[in-house]
Amino acid sequence: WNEPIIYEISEPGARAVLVPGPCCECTSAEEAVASLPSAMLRKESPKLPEVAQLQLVRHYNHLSQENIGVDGNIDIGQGTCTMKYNPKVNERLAGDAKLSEMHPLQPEGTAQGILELFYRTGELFKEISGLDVFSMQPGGGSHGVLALASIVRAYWRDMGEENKRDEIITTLFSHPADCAVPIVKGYKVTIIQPDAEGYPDIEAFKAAVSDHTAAIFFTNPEDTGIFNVRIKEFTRIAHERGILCCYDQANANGLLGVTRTVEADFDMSFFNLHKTFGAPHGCGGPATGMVAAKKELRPYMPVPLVEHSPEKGYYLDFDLPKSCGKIKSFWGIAPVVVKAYSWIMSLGAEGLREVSRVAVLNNNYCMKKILAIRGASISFPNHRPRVEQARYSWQKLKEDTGFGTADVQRCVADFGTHYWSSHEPWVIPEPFTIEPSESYSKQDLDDYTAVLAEIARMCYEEPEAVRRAPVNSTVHHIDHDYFDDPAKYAITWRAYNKKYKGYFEPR
Amino acid sequence: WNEPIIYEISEPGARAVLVPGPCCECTSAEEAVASLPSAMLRKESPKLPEVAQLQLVRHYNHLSQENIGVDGNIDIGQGTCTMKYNPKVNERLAGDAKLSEMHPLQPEGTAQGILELFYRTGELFKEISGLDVFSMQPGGGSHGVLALASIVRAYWRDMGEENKRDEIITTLFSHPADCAVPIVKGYKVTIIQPDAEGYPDIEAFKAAVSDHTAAIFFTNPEDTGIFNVRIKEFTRIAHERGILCCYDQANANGLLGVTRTVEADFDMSFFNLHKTFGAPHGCGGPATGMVAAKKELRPYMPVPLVEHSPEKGYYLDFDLPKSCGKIKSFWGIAPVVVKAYSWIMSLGAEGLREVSRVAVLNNNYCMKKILAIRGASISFPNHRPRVEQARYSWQKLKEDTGFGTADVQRCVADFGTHYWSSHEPWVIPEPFTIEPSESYSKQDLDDYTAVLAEIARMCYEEPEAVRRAPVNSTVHHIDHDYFDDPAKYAITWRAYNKKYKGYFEPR
Amino acid sequence: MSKKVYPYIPNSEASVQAEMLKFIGVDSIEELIADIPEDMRMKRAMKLPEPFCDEAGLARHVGAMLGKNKTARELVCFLGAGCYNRYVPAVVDEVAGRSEFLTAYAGEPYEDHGRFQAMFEYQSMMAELLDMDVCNVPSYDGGQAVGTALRMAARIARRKKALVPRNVNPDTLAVLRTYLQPDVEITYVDYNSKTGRICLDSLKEKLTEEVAAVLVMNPNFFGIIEEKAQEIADMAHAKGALMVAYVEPSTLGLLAPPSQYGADIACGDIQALGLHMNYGGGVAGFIATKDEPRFVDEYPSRLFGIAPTSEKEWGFGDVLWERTSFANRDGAKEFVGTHAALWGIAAGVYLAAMGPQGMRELGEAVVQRLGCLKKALSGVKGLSFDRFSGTPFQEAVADFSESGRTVAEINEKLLERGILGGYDLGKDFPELEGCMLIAVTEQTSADDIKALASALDEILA
Amino acid sequence: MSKKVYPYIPNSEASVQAEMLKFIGVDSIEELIADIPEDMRMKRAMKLPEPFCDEAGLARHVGAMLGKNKTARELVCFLGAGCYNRYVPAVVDEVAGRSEFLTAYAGEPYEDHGRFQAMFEYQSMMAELLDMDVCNVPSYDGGQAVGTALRMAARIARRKKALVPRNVNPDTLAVLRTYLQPDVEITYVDYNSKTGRICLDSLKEKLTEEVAAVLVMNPNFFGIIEEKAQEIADMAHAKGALMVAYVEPSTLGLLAPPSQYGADIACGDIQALGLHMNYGGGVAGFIATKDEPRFVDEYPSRLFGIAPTSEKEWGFGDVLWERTSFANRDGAKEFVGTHAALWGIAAGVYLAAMGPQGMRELGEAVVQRLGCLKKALSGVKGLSFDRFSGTPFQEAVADFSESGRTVAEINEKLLERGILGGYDLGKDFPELEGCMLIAVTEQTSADDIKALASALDEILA
Repeated sequence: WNEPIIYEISEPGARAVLVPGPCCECTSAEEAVASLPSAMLRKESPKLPEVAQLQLVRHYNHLSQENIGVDGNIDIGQGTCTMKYNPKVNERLAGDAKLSEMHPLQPEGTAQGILELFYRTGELFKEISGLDVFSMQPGGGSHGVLALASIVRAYWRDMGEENKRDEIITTLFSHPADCAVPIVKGYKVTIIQPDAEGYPDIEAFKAAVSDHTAAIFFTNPEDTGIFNVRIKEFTRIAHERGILCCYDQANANGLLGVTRTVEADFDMSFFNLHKTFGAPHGCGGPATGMVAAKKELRPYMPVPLVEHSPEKGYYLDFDLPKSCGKIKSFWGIAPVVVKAYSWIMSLGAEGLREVSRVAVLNNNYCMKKILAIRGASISFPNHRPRVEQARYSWQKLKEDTGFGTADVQRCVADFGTHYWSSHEPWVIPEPFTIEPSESYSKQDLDDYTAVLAEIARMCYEEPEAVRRAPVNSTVHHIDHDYFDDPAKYAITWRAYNKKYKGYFEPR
Repeated sequence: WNEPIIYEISEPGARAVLVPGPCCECTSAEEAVASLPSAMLRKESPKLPEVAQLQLVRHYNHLSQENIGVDGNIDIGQGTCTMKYNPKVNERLAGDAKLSEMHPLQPEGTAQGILELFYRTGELFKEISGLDVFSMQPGGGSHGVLALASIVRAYWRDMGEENKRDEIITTLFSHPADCAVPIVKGYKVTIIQPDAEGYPDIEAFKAAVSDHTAAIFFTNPEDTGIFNVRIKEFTRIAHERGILCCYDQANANGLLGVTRTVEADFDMSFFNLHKTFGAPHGCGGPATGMVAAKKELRPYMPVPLVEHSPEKGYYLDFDLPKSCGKIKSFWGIAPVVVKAYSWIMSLGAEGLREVSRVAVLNNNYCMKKILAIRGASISFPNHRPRVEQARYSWQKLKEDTGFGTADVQRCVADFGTHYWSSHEPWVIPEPFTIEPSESYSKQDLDDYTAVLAEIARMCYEEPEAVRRAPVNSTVHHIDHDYFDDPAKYAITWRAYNKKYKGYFEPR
Repeated sequence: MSKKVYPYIPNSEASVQAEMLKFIGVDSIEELIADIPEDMRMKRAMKLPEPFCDEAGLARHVGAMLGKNKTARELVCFLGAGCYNRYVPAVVDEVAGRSEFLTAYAGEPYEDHGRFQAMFEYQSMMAELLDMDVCNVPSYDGGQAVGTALRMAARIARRKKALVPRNVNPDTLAVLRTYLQPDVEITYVDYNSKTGRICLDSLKEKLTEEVAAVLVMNPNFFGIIEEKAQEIADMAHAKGALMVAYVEPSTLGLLAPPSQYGADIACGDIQALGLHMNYGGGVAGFIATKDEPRFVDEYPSRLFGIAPTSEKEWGFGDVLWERTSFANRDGAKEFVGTHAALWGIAAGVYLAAMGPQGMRELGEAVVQRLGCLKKALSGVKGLSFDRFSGTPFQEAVADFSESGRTVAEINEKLLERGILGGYDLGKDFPELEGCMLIAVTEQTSADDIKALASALDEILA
Repeated sequence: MSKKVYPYIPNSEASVQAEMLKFIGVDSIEELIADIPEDMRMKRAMKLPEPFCDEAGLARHVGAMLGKNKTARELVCFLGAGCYNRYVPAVVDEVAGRSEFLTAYAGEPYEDHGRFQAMFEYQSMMAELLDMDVCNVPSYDGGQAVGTALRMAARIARRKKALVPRNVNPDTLAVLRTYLQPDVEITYVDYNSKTGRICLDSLKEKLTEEVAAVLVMNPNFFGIIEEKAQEIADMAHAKGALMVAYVEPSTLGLLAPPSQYGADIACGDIQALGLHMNYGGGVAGFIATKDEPRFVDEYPSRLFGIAPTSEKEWGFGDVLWERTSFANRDGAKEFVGTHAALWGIAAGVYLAAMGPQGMRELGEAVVQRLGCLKKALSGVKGLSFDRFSGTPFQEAVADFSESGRTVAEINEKLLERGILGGYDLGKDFPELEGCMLIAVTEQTSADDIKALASALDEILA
C-alpha cells in the first residue's frame, strides 16, 4: 500500500495526547507566559501534524510493517554489520523504568545498579579483549574510531609530538570509518592497498610508516572476511617506530576466545556492543562502540571512567587531566550496555566461543552455496576459508547478463528479505557481502542462498522480470534523479511543498 | 507469503529458552524423578516443535503481520462488537509487574492497589449504570449473561419458585448469547420476533410472559441499531408478573449518559469492559463482562464481591450464602479491569458523553454514505436514524449480480481491511453490520465506505475480479469442504498427519 | 470555539461535527437520538470524578494505586493452589503484546489468517502435550473447561450425573458447580484420608449406571499424583461412564498424559504455560479429546481446522460451525463467545519455546525443588509432611497442627518476613485445619527455600 | 551427545554442525580458521563468570542489579541541565518498541521503506518546529550536532574560529571541544554576570573577520532566554560569520524558532522530545538549515529525500549520498555511521502526537511551573533567585550562598527526603559556588514543589 505522509492525514484540531495544565492556581499559564520577553515568543504555531491517537498509531504501525529487521527476515545480506538476534529478554531488562527513568546527573549513590553494570561489563571485556580500561561512551562504531583517534592525539600531545605525528595508516578493506574519522581529528590518512592475496600489502606499509605516523587503524578480519595472518608483523613494525596500534574489532564475531586485541599486540580497540554483542541496531542506532585500551593509555581515555572502591562504591572518575576529553554527552547509551552485558552473561565463555564457531561454520557453508550459483564469484578466490563473512562479486553475472549487484538488490526486495551491496568504493566489481552470523539456522542459509540462486537464474532467463522488480515489495521503482539535484530534492515535507504541488508537479 | 506451520520449522535439538537446573545440590533431579510413581511417568516426550529463539520470534512475527486488528485498519466492519481504539498507556499500566506478578491468593493486605481499583471501578459504574452492586468476574459478554442467568436462578431458588420459573424471554435481535446461555442454565427460551417496524413485537411478548417466566434478557439498542423505545413497557409488564429484567448492555456505546439500565427499569445488566470501555479484544479475549445489579439482588451475586471498610481496607467478601456461586476462577481478569478503569478516568463524564455523541454521529454519517451505494439497503428502512450501529443488506446486489455478503467479505480482504456479515440467522438477507465507534475519523469513514462502494461497483462491472478475490491478501480461496466432514477436517497438526501426507494427499 | 478535543475521539472536533451533521442533514447529534423517550432519559449529567485528560496524570494516578500492591516478585512466593508463579519468557510477552494480535477480534480467515494459524498451532501443540488429537480454542478457565467436559460427557453418555472427588481445587469446583447446575448433578467421591488420593471404595460405591463421567484431578488439589488413574478409568468404563481428567498441563513434560491412563476427555487451565498470574486473571481453559465425531460434535468451543487453498497455501477455518451458539442460537452446544484467545496464542508461544526438552526439564526443576524444600523443612519443629502418603509433584501438604499455631498466624508472620506462605487448607477442608499447601515452581531458589526454613524455625521456636 | 544447545545459536546442535561440515568438506570448524597462526591464538579458554543459561536466572540477576538504582520516578526530580524528565507518551514507546524498527538496520529503500518514511517525517516535523527546510537523520547527541554545525560553518565561511559563550552546557562543551579539536579553534565569549546572558561587549571584542561562527545556546545553560539573539546574529553576519543556535527543541511550541532571530544553523538534542532519560542514554542530535546547497552540501549526516516511483507512490532515498563517508571514505564531509535513528523515529512520534497545540501547552506547563516554584520558594531563608536578571524558561539559578551551606550539603539532605535537588553550578563555574540550577518539567506537580519548599525550609532553618 501507499501509506500517506503524516501531514496528509492531519486534521485541524485533532489531538493524540493532551498535556497537563497548570500544576496549581498560584500562577496561571498566561501570567507565566507574559513574563517572557515578547520578542522571543513564537508568533505562529509550528506546523506539526494534528492527528488523533488511533490514527497516529495506525500510521506508524503501517510504516513499521513496511520495514523488515532481524525479526522479520533472514538478515544475512548486510555483511560487515553482524545482524544477529537481539534477545527479547534483554530489551525488557534494558527498558525497565529502573533504568529508563534515571537522570544522568543523579548522585552516584542512587545509581549503583547501573554503575555496577557498566563496571562489570568492563570486567568481562578484560577477558574478551585482553585489555585493561574501557569507556562505553562512544555512540557507535565510527564514534569508537573517533575516541581512538582522540586518544591517539592526546597521547602524542602528552609526548610532545602532537604536531609532528600527523599521519594515520589504515587499509582498504578496513571499515570506511577508519579512514574518514581520523581525518576529522586532523590526520592525514594513508590507505594500504591489498596485495594479490587480499592481505594489506606489507611492503607498502613498511614504506608508509615513518616518524610522522601517529597510529595505525586496522580492521581484522577485514571486510572481505580474510584474517590478516601477518597482523603481528604490522604491529611490530609500528611499535618499533613508537606508533600506536588501534584495532577495529567491529568484525570480531568470528574470533571470540580465539585471538584478541592483546594477542595481535594492539594497544587499543573498540567493540560494537550493538553488533557483536547482541544489542539491536534500531534502524541505525542508538548504539555503543566501546573503547578498550591497555592500562598505559588510561590517562588519555575519555572522561569519566567507571570505577569502584570499597569506600565510594561504584563511581565516575573524572580525574584524568590528560584525557582526550569527552566523546559523548553524559556516560554513553546505558540501555545498549545493559543489553550487551545481559547477552554475554547468557552465554558465558563457552557460549561466546560457540558464537564464533558457528559464525565461521555458517559463513563457510554459505560460501560454498553461493559459489555454486551461476554468475557469482568471490574476492581473492585463493583465500578460502573465510572467517565470519565474505565479499563476493557478480562480475560474471554482469558480463553475461548486464545485471549487477544493484539489480539483484531490487529483486531481493520481492522475496521479502534484505541484501546490501558493499561499502564503497567497489574495488571488488559488483560486490556483495554476506555475513551469516550464528543466529541463522541451516534452513535459513539454504533459503537465503536459494533466493540468490533464483535471482541469478532470472537474470539469465527472465531479464524482463528483473527489470520490472520490485513488484511485490512495499514500493516500486524509485526515480533516483530526485536525490542529487538541489532543484529537485526535498528533504522535508515543507521543502516538498515549496518545490512541488500535487504529485511532484513542479511549482 | 505462506508461513509454514511451526512443526515444519522444527529442528531436532533446537531450543528457544532454557530452564533452570536444580536449585542446589541437596537433591538431584534424577533422585526427585525417581521418587515419582513410575507408571505415571511419561514414556515418550511430547511432540512439541523444537525451534531456536530467533526462528520462533520470526515465525510469530510473520503470523502477527498476517493479522490486522484495530491498530491496522479501519475496523468498523464488525458491528455489534464496538471495535474501538485501545489506548497504549492502558496496556502499559495493566501490564506492569505490579499487577502481572500478583498471585490471586495473596493476603488482601498485599493487594490493596488492585482491590481498590476493582472497587473504584464499581463506584464509577454506579453512575454509569445507575445500579448498585458489581461483579467483574465474568470473562466476556456471554459469561456476563451466564452470571445473570445464574443470579436469576439463585433468586428464584430463594423465592421457592426455581422449578416453576423455568422460562426466559429474549428477542430476535438481542445477541445470540441471550438465547444460548440461559439454555445452559436450564431454561426454556422464547424468542420474540420483531414487528414490522423492527421493534420486538409487544403483543407477542404479552402472550409469552407468564408465571413460568423467570426473567427477560433484552439487548437495547438491538443488533439492528434500533433503540427499543417501548422498553419500559416491556419491563413494566415483566415486573407486574414478578419477572426479573436483565439488560444486555453490550451495545451501550451510543447511550452513555443518555439512558441507562436504571432508566429502563431493569434489575440487572452487564457491560463489556473490553468493547465499550476501551480494553482490547485480544483476538477473542481475555475480556470482562461486568455484571451490575440493584442492591436488592446483592445476595445472589457471584462471590466474592470487592468491598471496603475502614478497618479491613479493601477486601473480598465471600459472605453471601444465597450467592449464585462462582462464575469464574479467582476474581476475574484484573488487567481488563485496569484498562477499563483507566479508559473511563481518562474521559470522565463529559468524555463518555462525547464518546456516545460521536458514535451516533459516525454511525448516521456512515449510514447515509452506505445507502448511497448501489445494491445496498438497510433493515427496517422506516427506522432512521440509528443509534451506534446499523444492519444493512446486500439483497438487491445479490438479486442484480448474484454476489452476496460472503462475496463482499472475500473482496474486502484485498483492501487490507475487515468486514463481517452478521450474527446468524440471517433474517435480514445478505446482511452486514457496520458499527463506526467514536474512534474513527471522518476520513476513515469516507475511506471505508469507498471500499464498499468500489466492491459493489466491481460486482456489477467486473464479476470475474470478484470471483477471483482475494488476490492481494495473506491467503487465497480456502476450500470449505474441509471443515464439516470428519474424514477431512483436521483440528491439529497431529490429526492432519494422520489423515494426510504431503499437501492434503489423503493417507 | 474552545470545545474540548479528545485524543481517542477524532470527530470530537467541532468543525468536523458540523460538517458531518450537514452531510447527514440534521442540525444536531441530539436529533439523531430524538426517538428515545423523555421518560427514559437520564435527568442530569453523569457525576464521575474529574478525569485525567493528560496521559501523564493518568499514568501517575493508576501507577500509584497499583503501586500499593506487593507482588510475588517482591515477596518470596510459596502459593500455588491452581495458580503458579511460572517464569514467563520474554518472547511470550513480545508476541502477545504485538498489536496485531492484541487489538484484533473476530477477523475472518481471509484477512486475519495469522490468528487462525497461531491458534491452530496452539491446538496442535496442546494436543501433543496431552496426547490427544483435538483441542479447542481456549475457554474462560479450567473451571469452565471441566464444566464443559462433564457436560460433553453427559451428552455423549446421555446421563445426568457426574462423580467429582473431594480432592479437587475448591475454586475450580465452585465454578464447576455453577456451570453444571441445574442440568448435571454432582455426586462427591471421598478422598482417602491416608493417601490423599481418590478413595476407590467411595468411588465404587457412588459409581452407578447413571453416572456419565468420573472426574480425576491430576495432580489433585493436594499436589498428589493420582497414580491409580488407570484403575479409576477402567472402573468408569466398566459402568459405561467416561473418565474426565483435569490435568495441570505444565506437569506433562514429565508425567504421563491423561490418554495413557484411560481418560476420554482431558481438560484444565493453561495458566502455568507462560501466562502471568495477573492476580488470577491469567487463566484459560482447554478441552482435548480424540478425533472422533462423538467427541468433536459435542464441543461448544471454536475449533480451527486446516484446509487447502487455491494457491496451495495453508488455509484455516471453523470446523463444524453449526455446533456453535454463533451459528445456532437456540440449538447450540452450550455457548461460545469472547473467551481467552490471546492467552491461547501466548501459551502456544510458550510451548513452542520450551519444546519437549524444556517441558521435561521444567518438570524436573519442579520436583527437584519440592524435594529440596521437604528436606530443608524436615528439621522444622512442629511441621510434618506426613499427613498424606501420596506422592506430590509441585506442591505438598505441610501439617502444622502439632505446632499449636494456626496457618493464618504462621502466614502472617511469614509475610512480615517477606514470604508469601502457602494456601490455608483449613478454609475449605475443615479436616485439614492446620495444614498448608506449599508450592514451588522453577523460580523457587535455594535461597528462597532457606529463607522459608529459617523463618519457620523462628516462628515455631 | 550431550553438547549444550544455545537458544540464540540454532546451529549449535551437534548433528547439524556435522552435516554442515560435511557439505563444506572439512572435518572440523577448527579447520576453517586454521590459517590463524599459533602465536596469535589465545592460549587458554576465556574465563568469564558462570553464565545464566536460563532466562529466568538472567532476568533475576540483571533485575536485582538495576534494582539498586533509585530513579527519578521514585524520587522527586529537580535535575535538568540538559536532560529533562519529560513524560513519554505510551505511543512513543509502542512505536519505538516495534521489532520491525528496533531490529532493522541499514535497510534499502525497496524493502525498508517504512524506516525511510518515518525518518523523512521526523525530518519534516523537526524542520517545522525549527522553522527550517532541512533537518538531518539524528547524529549522536547535541554535543556532536553542535560540533558538526560549527564545522559546517567553518567549511562554509572558510574560516577556522568559532566563538562559544561561557554560558553553554559544560557537558555539551566538553564533547564539542573534543569534536572540533584540532581543526576549529574555540574562542570563549563571556556571559554578562548580571543578566546571565551572553555579554555583547565581550562578543564584540572577540568577533573578528577570522570567526566562522558565533554559537548561542538558547535557553542558555542557566535556563535563561538569550533575548538579544537577533542582535548577536546581526553582529555575526556583519563580520561574515554565521550564527549557530543550540536550542532546546521542546521549548519551541512557545519560544521563537532560531530562524526568526537570524540563526543560519540550528542544532541541539532531541532528548526532551519524548526520549526517556536512560541515565543520559536518551540523546540524539539534530542540525537544521535552509534548503540551500551551501548548507546542504556540508552535512555529514544522511538526509532522506522524497521521490516519485513508477507507481506514483511516495518513494525515498539518500540525498547527496556522495557527501557521506559511506560513499567517499577519504573525501567525505566528516563522517557518518550508526548514530541514533531509532530515537529520531521516537521523537517523530512524539511531535506528531503533541501537535502544535501540545507543544505550545507543554511550554506553558513548564513556564507556569517554574513560576510556581519560584513563588513557593520565595520564602525560603538563604535562597535567592536574583543571581541573574535574565528570564528563565524551564530552569532557574537558585543562589544559596547566603545560607552558608554548600549545594552538595543541601542536595544530600534533599536526597534524604526523597528529592533529587538541582545541578551544582559551582563544579563548572567557580564564580557560581553556592548556586544550584533547578529544573521543572510538565511532570513536576504542585506537591513536588511543596515538598521541595518545605524540605528547604527545614534544611536551611
